[in-house]
Amino acid sequence: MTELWRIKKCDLPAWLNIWREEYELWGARPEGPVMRYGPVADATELVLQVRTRDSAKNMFFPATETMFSFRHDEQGLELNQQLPELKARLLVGLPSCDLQALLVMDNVFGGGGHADPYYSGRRQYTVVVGVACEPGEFFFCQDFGFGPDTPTGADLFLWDDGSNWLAQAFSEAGARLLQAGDWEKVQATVPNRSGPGGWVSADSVARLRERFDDPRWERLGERCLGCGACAYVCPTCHCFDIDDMPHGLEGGERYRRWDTCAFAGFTAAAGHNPRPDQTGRIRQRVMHKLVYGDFRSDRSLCVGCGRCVAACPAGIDIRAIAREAVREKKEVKAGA
Amino acid sequence: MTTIQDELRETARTLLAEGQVDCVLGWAWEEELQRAVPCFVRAAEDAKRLIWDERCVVSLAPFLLHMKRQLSSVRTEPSRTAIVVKGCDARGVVRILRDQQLERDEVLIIGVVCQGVGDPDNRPAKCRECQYHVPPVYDLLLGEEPKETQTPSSPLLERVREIEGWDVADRASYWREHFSRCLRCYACRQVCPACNCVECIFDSERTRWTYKRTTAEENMIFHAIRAFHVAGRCVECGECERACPMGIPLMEINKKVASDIKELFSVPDAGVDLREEPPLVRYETGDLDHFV
Amino acid sequence: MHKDNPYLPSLATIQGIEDLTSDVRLLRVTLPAGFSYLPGQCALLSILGVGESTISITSPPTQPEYMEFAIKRVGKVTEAIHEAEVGEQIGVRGPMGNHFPVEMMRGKNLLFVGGGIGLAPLRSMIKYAFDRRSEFGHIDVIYGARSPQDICFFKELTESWPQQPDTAVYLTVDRGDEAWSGHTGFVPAFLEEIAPSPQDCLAVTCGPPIMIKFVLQSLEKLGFSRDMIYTTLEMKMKCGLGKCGRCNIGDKYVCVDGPVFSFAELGELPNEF
Amino acid sequence: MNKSKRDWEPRLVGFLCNWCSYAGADLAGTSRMQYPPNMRVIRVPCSSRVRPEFILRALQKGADGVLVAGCHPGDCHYTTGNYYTRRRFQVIKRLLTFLGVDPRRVMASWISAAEGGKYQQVVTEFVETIRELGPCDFRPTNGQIFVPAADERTDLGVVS
Repeated sequence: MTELWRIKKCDLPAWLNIWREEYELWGARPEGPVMRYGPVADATELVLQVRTRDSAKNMFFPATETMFSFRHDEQGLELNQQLPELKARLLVGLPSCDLQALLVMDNVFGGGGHADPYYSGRRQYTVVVGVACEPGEFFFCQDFGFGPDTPTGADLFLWDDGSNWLAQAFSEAGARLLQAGDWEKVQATVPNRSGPGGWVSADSVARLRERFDDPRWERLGERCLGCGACAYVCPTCHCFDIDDMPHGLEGGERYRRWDTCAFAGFTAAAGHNPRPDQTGRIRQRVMHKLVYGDFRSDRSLCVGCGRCVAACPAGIDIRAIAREAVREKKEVKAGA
Repeated sequence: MTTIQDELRETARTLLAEGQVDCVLGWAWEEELQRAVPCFVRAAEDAKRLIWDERCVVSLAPFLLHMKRQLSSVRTEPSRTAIVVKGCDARGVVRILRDQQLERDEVLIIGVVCQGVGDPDNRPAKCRECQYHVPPVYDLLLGEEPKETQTPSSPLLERVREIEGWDVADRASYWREHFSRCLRCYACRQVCPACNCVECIFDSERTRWTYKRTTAEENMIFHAIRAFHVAGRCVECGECERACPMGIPLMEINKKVASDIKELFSVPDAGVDLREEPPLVRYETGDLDHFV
Repeated sequence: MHKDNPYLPSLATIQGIEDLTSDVRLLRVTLPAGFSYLPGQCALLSILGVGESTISITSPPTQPEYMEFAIKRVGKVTEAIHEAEVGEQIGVRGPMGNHFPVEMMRGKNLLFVGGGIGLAPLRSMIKYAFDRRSEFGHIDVIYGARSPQDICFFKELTESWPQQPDTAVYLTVDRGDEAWSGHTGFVPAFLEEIAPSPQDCLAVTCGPPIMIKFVLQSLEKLGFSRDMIYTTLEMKMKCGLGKCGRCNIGDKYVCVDGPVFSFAELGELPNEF
Repeated sequence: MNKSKRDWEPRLVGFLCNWCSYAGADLAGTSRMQYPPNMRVIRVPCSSRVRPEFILRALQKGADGVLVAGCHPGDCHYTTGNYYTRRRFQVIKRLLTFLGVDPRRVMASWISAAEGGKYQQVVTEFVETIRELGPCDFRPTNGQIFVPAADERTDLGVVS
């Protein structure tokens, strides 16, 4: 039994709105025909327990951001950092997979001895409220050791209890949020449903690693058209490119933008491309997600949210690739 | 009764068994995905995996080009691939052949007569205005040619006319809103049979007037340029819109351009004739001139 | 490296420019404050408005005044670097990655096998060893270029380096001309001809990927063990911090775990470099 | 950025074909014809050299209007270049209009080397049209993107 706060579902928006003075409210809401995370003016606009089309990474690691501007003049070259505005933000409604993904991204951008000031600047002032999700199609979170009720990574987590939310704070910032409401404290068991899974296992990961030269990669390579839909909806894909945009002859900006190993030019350097075909590129993505992981934390770079499965125009299913790896190698016609 | 699917499996089996083709590109049903996905059949006994019914939404034309390009990176001897096409997909294959990305004898086109794909109660826009239930180009045709059907109305074209009727500022904000979602994943480009450039201008390191930034303006430039680059060549298969993870109504733009071109230059639909000359790579001395 | 923002380049002023070949240019720049490095490390050079490119440092760290880069004109950034003039400022980030196993090399004989522009990272180590000559054993430098005109650091290779004590320099070109009286042939074959002793010797090689591949085979044939052969990988990098993902091969990031790898380490990696 | 209309001056870009329209502009100058100085001229080998990217980039970089000018049909130095321009321009103009760019901001004209007067007239009228329309708002609005001050917005890309 744990001490939890019971919040009536109908009271939630009013309570979140109390914090609007202090925080910019973020959460899932419709953007045109799709659900995405973004800022809302009023908590009633938030949609909870919904699968967004892409992840919340855009909030900390925007698809494009200026890193610094530069200017040449008689005195020489002048660089001006364009650090993000430090705004307190309250991000409401992350499901467990997106929370796990946030922990991965914290390691990627914060770790390795060099903190990324752009990511960290935004992340540092964000308070995250997680919400237990209703697992839908393509989810496979259980394969990564958590389920729809796992609160890890949240400052505050809400479990669904019919007409109420059961809340528990996991940080000071989360506890502070709760104080604004006159909530009832209850002794209750924290729900712990297990999520969908059964695709990725230690065994399949090991087999994938062994089978780097398996001809089945070629079968995938001919199907993967080389777009970035999977990577761009992925909550942990963090590859980026850096480029300059001149403004006139005297100045300009250096910006970064998302990039992905699925693109043909990702590793192409003058005259040499270590991954010259799509076979190598789709393999790199699958391997990086499922096998290599993040070297800073040994965390898996896949959290089983299933967004890439839903987004792939070619119907490539990373779950099936993992499952297929443990099947016995099928005889494939040589060279075909 | 033999269905088109039975015929298709038998045809594929024979083609492979007799060595007429190296591969049959068709659809297979992926149970866990609940989706029909591209399937490359290389052995006669695997022909039974092929399906044909209204779940076969995906156009296989871009996969044909992609697969051939992949193959050419590892081997040089010519190969012949059979591809299963609906009417709309056949136009994509024509596009690729007409743009000289593949040789005609590298491809064997198995046309299937199609009455529309997807949810019967909610067909994609392209099906609702389809005039090509029978593929305009094929080597083998499976299914009965339907009796004379009337020209359907085009909800997409009606939508284009509606947008044209708006204020310029309303149109600007409508598209700004849509383009601001674009992540530049290039799914639209990769699934497009007309976007068959070996190197896209947006991937070129050297072009300093295209950028991959995702601001609404840069995205607008990207989509405008893409629409223009496929102008007169777009086969209106709708794959770009289907592939877009952000739900941008790209076909509204393509339809606009296609209908303008028809009106301005009185040309037939793109991708219905292997000898077509795309309208923007030719001219007539008597073309309209009043705009200058 | 900028204290709070590792993406922000330091500024360095170009002090000198020398054309090494028709498409390779040596750039001498001021050493930004706090920039200290070891042989084999690289830096990200920026021409602001054009972009950034990873270039290995070719000067030895024993040179406290300046840093040198040998830059081959291959893409838009290197082209812009070639257009830069003395007195101009360029952006420098780094040093990035690991370095040659200097500690391990001390007291040993050294064999350097370079091809084309691949001599650049080796030169940093070679000159470092010359500056601390007593700490290292015999030094062999085997270098090949496509043609006599493509030999980088021709003067050093033919004049100053052979003057160093206990040092031998061997040159070869793929294709000679009338004036060329030296050896003609590919580097791996030349290496096997010279057959340096693997005894107490550490080999370092750098050059085009295809050359490295065959040099590794030749060295093994000569009896070098895999952990005594080092090479430095050229892989496209952007951030240099192990974040942008571009240089990931297997479990490694070339910009953090490399660019220097032993042949033994390379054997553990998928063949994608 | 939002200067009042009073102290705002239209900024136009003209892509002029080297053989006719550029010479026409030259003639207007050497004949001392008066016309507003608001047009920045970029010389192109042929009007068909003007990719739609150029028009869009010019608008994005701060141009309030774009003119594409070439030889009269039949007079192209390369025989047929302007016939292609004519087809393409109609399509691109309609497309841009559909995407929310005011059609009056993008225009094409045939100006021969002898038509200094026509150049004067076209530029004068175009400037007036744009003056009435006001500044083009097809510019970065994303707060995080660096926007140069109005007086620096002169880089319109180099065409070769």
